[in-house]
Amino acid sequence: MSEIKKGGSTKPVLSKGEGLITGGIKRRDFLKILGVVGGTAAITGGCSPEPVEKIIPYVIPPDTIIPGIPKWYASTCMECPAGCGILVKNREGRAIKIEGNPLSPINSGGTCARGQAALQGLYNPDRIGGPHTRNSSGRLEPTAWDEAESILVEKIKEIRSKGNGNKIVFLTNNISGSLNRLIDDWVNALGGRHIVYETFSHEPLKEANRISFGINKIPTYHIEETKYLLSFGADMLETWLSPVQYARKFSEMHGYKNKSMGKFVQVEPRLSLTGVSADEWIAIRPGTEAFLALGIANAILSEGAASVTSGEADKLNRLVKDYKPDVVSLITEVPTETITRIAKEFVESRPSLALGGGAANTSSKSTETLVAINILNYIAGNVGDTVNFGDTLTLSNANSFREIASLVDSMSKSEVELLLIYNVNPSFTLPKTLRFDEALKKVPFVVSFSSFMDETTEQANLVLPDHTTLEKWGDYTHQDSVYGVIQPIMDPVFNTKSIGDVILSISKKIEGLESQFSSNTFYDYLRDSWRGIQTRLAPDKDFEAFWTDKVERGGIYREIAPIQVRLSQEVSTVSFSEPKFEGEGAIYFMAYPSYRYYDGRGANKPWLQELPDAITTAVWDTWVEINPETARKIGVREGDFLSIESPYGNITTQAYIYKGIRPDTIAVPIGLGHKSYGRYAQNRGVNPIEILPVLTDEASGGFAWLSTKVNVSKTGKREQLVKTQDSTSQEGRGIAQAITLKELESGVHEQHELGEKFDMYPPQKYIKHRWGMSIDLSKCIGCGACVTACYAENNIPVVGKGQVAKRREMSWIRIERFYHEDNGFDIRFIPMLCQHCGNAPCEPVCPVYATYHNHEGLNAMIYNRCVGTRYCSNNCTYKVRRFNWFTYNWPEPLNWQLNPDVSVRTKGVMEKCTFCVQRIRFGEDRARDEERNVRDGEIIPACAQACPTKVIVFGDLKDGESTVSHLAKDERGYRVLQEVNTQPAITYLKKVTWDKA
Amino acid sequence: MNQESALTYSKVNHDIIRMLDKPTVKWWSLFIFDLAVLAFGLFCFLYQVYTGLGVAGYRHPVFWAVYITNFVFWVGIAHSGTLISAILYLFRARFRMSIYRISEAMTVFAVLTAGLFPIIHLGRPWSFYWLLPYPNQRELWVNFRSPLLWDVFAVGTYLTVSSIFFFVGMIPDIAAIRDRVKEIPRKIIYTILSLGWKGSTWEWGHYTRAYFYFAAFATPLVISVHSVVSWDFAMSNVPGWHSTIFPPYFVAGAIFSGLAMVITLVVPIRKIFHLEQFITIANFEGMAKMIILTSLIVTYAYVVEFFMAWYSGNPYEWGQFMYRAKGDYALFYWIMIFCNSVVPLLLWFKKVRTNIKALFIISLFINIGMWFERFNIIVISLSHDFEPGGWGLYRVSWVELGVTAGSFAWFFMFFLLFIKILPALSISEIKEILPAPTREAKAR
Amino acid sequence: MIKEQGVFGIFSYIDSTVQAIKKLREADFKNLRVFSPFPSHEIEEALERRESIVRFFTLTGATLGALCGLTLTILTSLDWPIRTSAKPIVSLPPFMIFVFELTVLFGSLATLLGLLINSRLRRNAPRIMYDPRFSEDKFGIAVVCKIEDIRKVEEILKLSGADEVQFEGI
Amino acid sequence: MMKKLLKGCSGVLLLSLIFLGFYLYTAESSTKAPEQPIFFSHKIHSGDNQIPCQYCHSYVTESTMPGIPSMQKCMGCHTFIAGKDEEYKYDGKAINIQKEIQKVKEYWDKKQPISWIRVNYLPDFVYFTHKRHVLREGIECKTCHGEVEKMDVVQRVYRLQMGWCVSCHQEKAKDGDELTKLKDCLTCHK
Repeated sequence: MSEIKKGGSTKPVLSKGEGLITGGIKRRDFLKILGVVGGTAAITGGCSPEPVEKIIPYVIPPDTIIPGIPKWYASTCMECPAGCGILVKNREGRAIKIEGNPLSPINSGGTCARGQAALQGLYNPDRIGGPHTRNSSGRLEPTAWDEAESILVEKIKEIRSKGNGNKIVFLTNNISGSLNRLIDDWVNALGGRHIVYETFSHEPLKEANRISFGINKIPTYHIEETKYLLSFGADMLETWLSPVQYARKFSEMHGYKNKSMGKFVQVEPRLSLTGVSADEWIAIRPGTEAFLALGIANAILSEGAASVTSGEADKLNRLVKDYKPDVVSLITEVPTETITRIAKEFVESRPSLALGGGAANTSSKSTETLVAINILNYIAGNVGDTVNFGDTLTLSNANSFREIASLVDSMSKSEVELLLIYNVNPSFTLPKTLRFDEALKKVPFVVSFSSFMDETTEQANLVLPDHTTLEKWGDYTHQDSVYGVIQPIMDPVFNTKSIGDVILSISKKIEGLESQFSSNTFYDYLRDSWRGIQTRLAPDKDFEAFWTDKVERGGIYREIAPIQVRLSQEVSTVSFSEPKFEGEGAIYFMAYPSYRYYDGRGANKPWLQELPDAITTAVWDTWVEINPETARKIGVREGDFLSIESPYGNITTQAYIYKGIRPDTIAVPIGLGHKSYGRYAQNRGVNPIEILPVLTDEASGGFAWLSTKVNVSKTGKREQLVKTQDSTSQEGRGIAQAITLKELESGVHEQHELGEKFDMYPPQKYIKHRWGMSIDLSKCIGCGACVTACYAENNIPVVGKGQVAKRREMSWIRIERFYHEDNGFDIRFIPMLCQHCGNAPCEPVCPVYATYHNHEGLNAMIYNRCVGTRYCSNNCTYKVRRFNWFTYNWPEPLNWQLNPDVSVRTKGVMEKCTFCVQRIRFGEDRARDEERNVRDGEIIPACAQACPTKVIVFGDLKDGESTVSHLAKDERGYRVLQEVNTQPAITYLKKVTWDKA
Repeated sequence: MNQESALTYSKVNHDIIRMLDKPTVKWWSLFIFDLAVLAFGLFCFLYQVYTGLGVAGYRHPVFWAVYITNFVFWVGIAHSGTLISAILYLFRARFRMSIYRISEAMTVFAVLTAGLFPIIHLGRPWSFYWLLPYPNQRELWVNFRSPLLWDVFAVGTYLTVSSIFFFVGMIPDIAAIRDRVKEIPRKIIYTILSLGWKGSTWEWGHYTRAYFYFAAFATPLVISVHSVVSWDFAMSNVPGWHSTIFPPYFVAGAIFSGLAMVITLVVPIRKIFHLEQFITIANFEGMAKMIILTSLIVTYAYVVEFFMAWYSGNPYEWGQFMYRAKGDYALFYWIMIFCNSVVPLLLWFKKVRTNIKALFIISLFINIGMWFERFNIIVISLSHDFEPGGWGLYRVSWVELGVTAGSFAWFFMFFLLFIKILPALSISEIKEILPAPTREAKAR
Repeated sequence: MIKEQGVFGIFSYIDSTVQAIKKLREADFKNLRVFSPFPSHEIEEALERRESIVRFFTLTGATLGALCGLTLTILTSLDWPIRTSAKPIVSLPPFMIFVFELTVLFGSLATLLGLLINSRLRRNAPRIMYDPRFSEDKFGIAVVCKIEDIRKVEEILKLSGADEVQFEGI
Repeated sequence: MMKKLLKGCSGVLLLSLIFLGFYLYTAESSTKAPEQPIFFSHKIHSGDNQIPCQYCHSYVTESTMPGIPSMQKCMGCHTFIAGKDEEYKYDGKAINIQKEIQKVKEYWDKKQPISWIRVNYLPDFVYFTHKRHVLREGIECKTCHGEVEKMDVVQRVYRLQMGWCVSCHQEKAKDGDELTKLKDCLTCHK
């Protein structure tokens, strides 16, 4: 038990350099953090000899912290450009859990898996512990902050003395808000440039909008209001623009309520995770979306159903006249009747919405495609309705890939003397053919502000590690209507320094800048800039009040109404043609952004590595998706290593046979294949970007991701593809059930008998509550946020690839996916967790009462009583129990994240979902203190809280008024495998499908 | 037969006690090898305790595998012993006399072996005693509804009773040895063990009574024990486990495997110690016939399982059994069928069942087959139950194999010691079936 | 231990042993101890011994076991009632298993006790009135009698065909 | 007969030994007062000077943990109270109060915490909240910690073992339902 006790962080004293690159954490701060020994529980047998424990009191008690009482701080998530609002739980001075901020209009309470995993960025054992500089022998060695800063100061002075200020370049990701302003002003003051680089910056969207409406911006979309959603490869539930926001809005639009639901059609060559949620998947020929859009427009216009002025109509008619459905059908391989049908549905069910521009489907003709889609929206009258140009994205400010390319070019021409890099990792995210690394070598001095030793930072001359988002002050704006505040949740874990502070403090040492950058700390600077905001938005208010209010709420949230826009003249100049593909190969190569790693920045977080990909359920590695037909042709089985060859190199990875992809296409997820970036990321999987050509979308200069044709060949090597679910079929056992709209309307579907009446025993007696849950399958998009949230809340260990290969992952909740091929190919997801059965088979077989049924309907699991016969799991109908095959460890300081209210399990005991009993306990305690009953929806388990689409509802089944007890009687309700009569406390609501046309 | 007539009381004593002479080099080398294997098994177990159960091949959802298979296997072996000594005793089956001591010894040692596995397979073996209802400061008791606890009591009782039965049966014979051996240490040991047995009439009187009661207890106990073991599975709801035919099916299987094991053990002993006079072909034939019977019962059970799965129209059951016959583990399934249902059919031929070599080989087949029967029931059922999303395959690990080998070594260690220390055949009972010496006989 | 003395005959044939017993009993020598290498019904009949009382031990043990089984299971379950699935706290069907097992266990132990006590198996080695050959192939009769009867007894034993007759006393 | 008796007795003895063994095995170790870095006398503070427990253990009514007084809190008084410069008797040893208080000052000046030896210990898998017991149920501190105000160096009075907790829970229960709640494993185990 002893090692887990350490893992359990009863007293993780972290001395200088221990397990870290350097620095570690200032002891005093640490003790302040530690406060009172409490820490996470480690379970031992009934026979624990008492350890001699030390109690370490505060020196000066921080007024905010009461040991044992969690505090919540609002902040903004920076794991992707979406900038969701978050609340972070702080126990004894440590951030231990991230939850979505219900006030934020972006995610309104939900998060994605990446957001949950931000904690593992904060506590990542491979973080850079302090500033580093490159020594004479060319290796990075630790140094002190003032030294490091003075080095930079000297460098800048030197460059300016040569009058080469214009050769200073600050390369950052899309950091809007104050920091952005600071960096802009600062670099300009030095005479340099600030270049904003986002891996997925969606230039074609901007450009297309400029062409069609004269607005060079990315709008927001009101998916929630639409009745008909037509997406041309926009992966809005994964990485596109603002996934959590659109996931929520999508569930509002597509979720079944009062006998109706919206329809969602996804057009893409590969059925993406987003496409899985669609009612119809149109496997279009890669790169020909434009023509389909035009075909549909043509059909609509010829029907005269378009809501446009006659003038516009003629103009558009001229544009689309050549694209009669039958013609289009030939180009796109989409049946004519489908085209006409969609056209019909699209105009008839209003408001509708057409989306496009998913990175994976960005071809060299993307802008044209998006123009066509804009036209579609326009003639359906969606622009200014469900397309909101009033509220645009800051992502619009990002520089285009073409500009990045030219930067690299000027670097290689030695036109850059000082390159400051912040939050981007170009040597991983740029295609090899762009030769960024070579260019970087030509830059005399490179400064990286990264917190992690990534591929780019490794080549830097000076490393000034920034805090992670959870340790610093800042602000971020994703869309005009939201100003998010970033506030530090805890003292820095390592010897890092906020980039803002660094810039300000070095400005003091550079003549000419002191005056302009007078603020002492970035915090002051931030407040000043918010004074500006306040005078703009609430001039009458007193600033301090305003500021505290915003910090508490997590930011400013406004409503910005759509503005009316008309079609611009330029549209008529657009000419449509098929995109360019490089390489002679027979097969289209698709590199798609992973919803787990985004552009690869998530790869160093074990939770994300172990989160099974929803479609393949693969973990810890890359794979290539290939159609069974194609696989048969080249004789490939799952697990075979395939060599994928483009003109620019080849990659080798394992095959996954996937019916959801066109036979002429293969797809590889982006995100893995790091050469460095910490123990969890490096030398794992392959990076598909490496073999992409430097090909841009001609009009916008955005990177064309879908631009290669490759040759695929077997290498002969074969290994088990490590994934968490082997079977793809549910063998007609009705695990994940579905029902068609027609059936629901007609009511002709068998009503489900619920167990009790067939039981030989009297029904269970529940004293005050019976906790239960309902899970709406028509809303579940399989994003896995619940899984990661559960890991974070319940101290679930990460076991690594080798153990997952033995199916020993510890996840208490898993997303099962089942393939269906009855009519067309579709996939169903079902979150599977402990059902807390009223008649649980696991309970009576335990010889020592380690698991039993408690008076609130919980199927309790008492870890420290368990002797590990594992009989309960054998007898579990749903196979949701997990066994601790070993004692798992959390490398320092990952263990700081452990939740003190949940035991850390040790080897030899069973564990499983507890409905977050610790939350239930706190909820009940609070209610008891306030002498009232527990309110419905007051207690929310981690999974339900994290879910961006609000699939999971938790509550008291005994209270007839509670939402969950209503849902339990819902007409769509069913219990999984209820014929076994386990009487689960979880009601699943059938997925609702449109009747296939 | 005429051989048998040549037997006299003193020859019986002589021949049987002769077995206890100084062990040969062969015996020693065998014994040492055995201990070596045992040591390796022990190492594997300790390694597993230290690192965690993960070093065994288990994987979600197969949470029981080789260890429990061994448990059921050994408990099964343990059965024929008591069957032969108790049930056949009650039925006055004469062919038992010569072999029952060996099979009883086998019973006791097999139970000793079986008893280890429930502890070995625990996640936290160091707290195994939590399964016992003992008073503790936590005021916690055990869950008497759990089949595992039924096991604890059934197996515990079975061990105690069969050991008593074993020991009591030996008292008169030990006395006989006591009266024979000269060298001091052995003399003392046997003297103590014999409890001063004199063979006086009142001793015999109580002895026969008591022996009868032991038999009367052991008979239902034997049935109950393996029924309880079968309930470990039948009481759960796993498709392929949850079946009413399990108790008789398991009991039959147990006797089946037990008899096979007896033959496996007796044949070599008979050869080595030249006991042809005592252990006759007739004895073997008796066992062979019982093997045929039990084999047929087991085969019938296999068929019925399939039939019920099909006829009940229960998709999970049916899925399970199709998987057994056609799925990933099909090989093991067909090995089982071949060894348990096909091979024993040979015994219908008198030629075969009176041929010692043939019997020996067949018995080996049956041992293997019965081990796989348990493996199939446990592993295949678990890896393919209700929830397709949870299905997974099991692969055995070297640790499990090591521990299994160790368990066999453990069993044979006891057995080797037994044949050198205690009378392997029952002296007094063999005398019972010999014609008593009378003056008339002499006169004629 | 009471002082014993008596005559002690060794036979090699069972019928002659039986005959001797009959004769002795006719001659009203009731205190006989007969030894045999195996349980012999003839001898038992000749001695007209009554049924062994071991069975009462067995009965008591078994009953005690049954009671223990019942009380242990029920009382411990009630001591801290913990619900497992919907099963009643006192679920007798499974408890019956324990009743049975303990019945058998206690029964056998009691029987063992009965055997040890009744057949007085306690002495280390039989010293007097015993011959090692009894455990091999000889039968023996020890007659406890008064000095004056010794002759008569020897007579009977000899006539009924004892191989050896000797006087033994302590 | 002797031998038989002996046999029986030894058997009984063995069994009882095993049970005793189990009991001691599951029981906790000794309860003697540990050697603390500083001679802090609860007797002087809460006994002689009548300082209420919650003055120092201030979170006891609002949190699961009672809270160990911060150095600041110590200095709150001890900047003014230097303590008498006299020998204080504690099990044979003579302790100079002033010196001890001096030590505290030194810690404070170094801005270093005193690391006390833990006296009352609960295993980590136990969920115990002081708030619930003290604030809601109005249980006195001494019920579990003994009469601390009479001890110089605090030592454990009750072993705080499961059986002990359960027995109290049993007494406190008013009716069957409450008993079920109070004896529910999840009430105390996390």
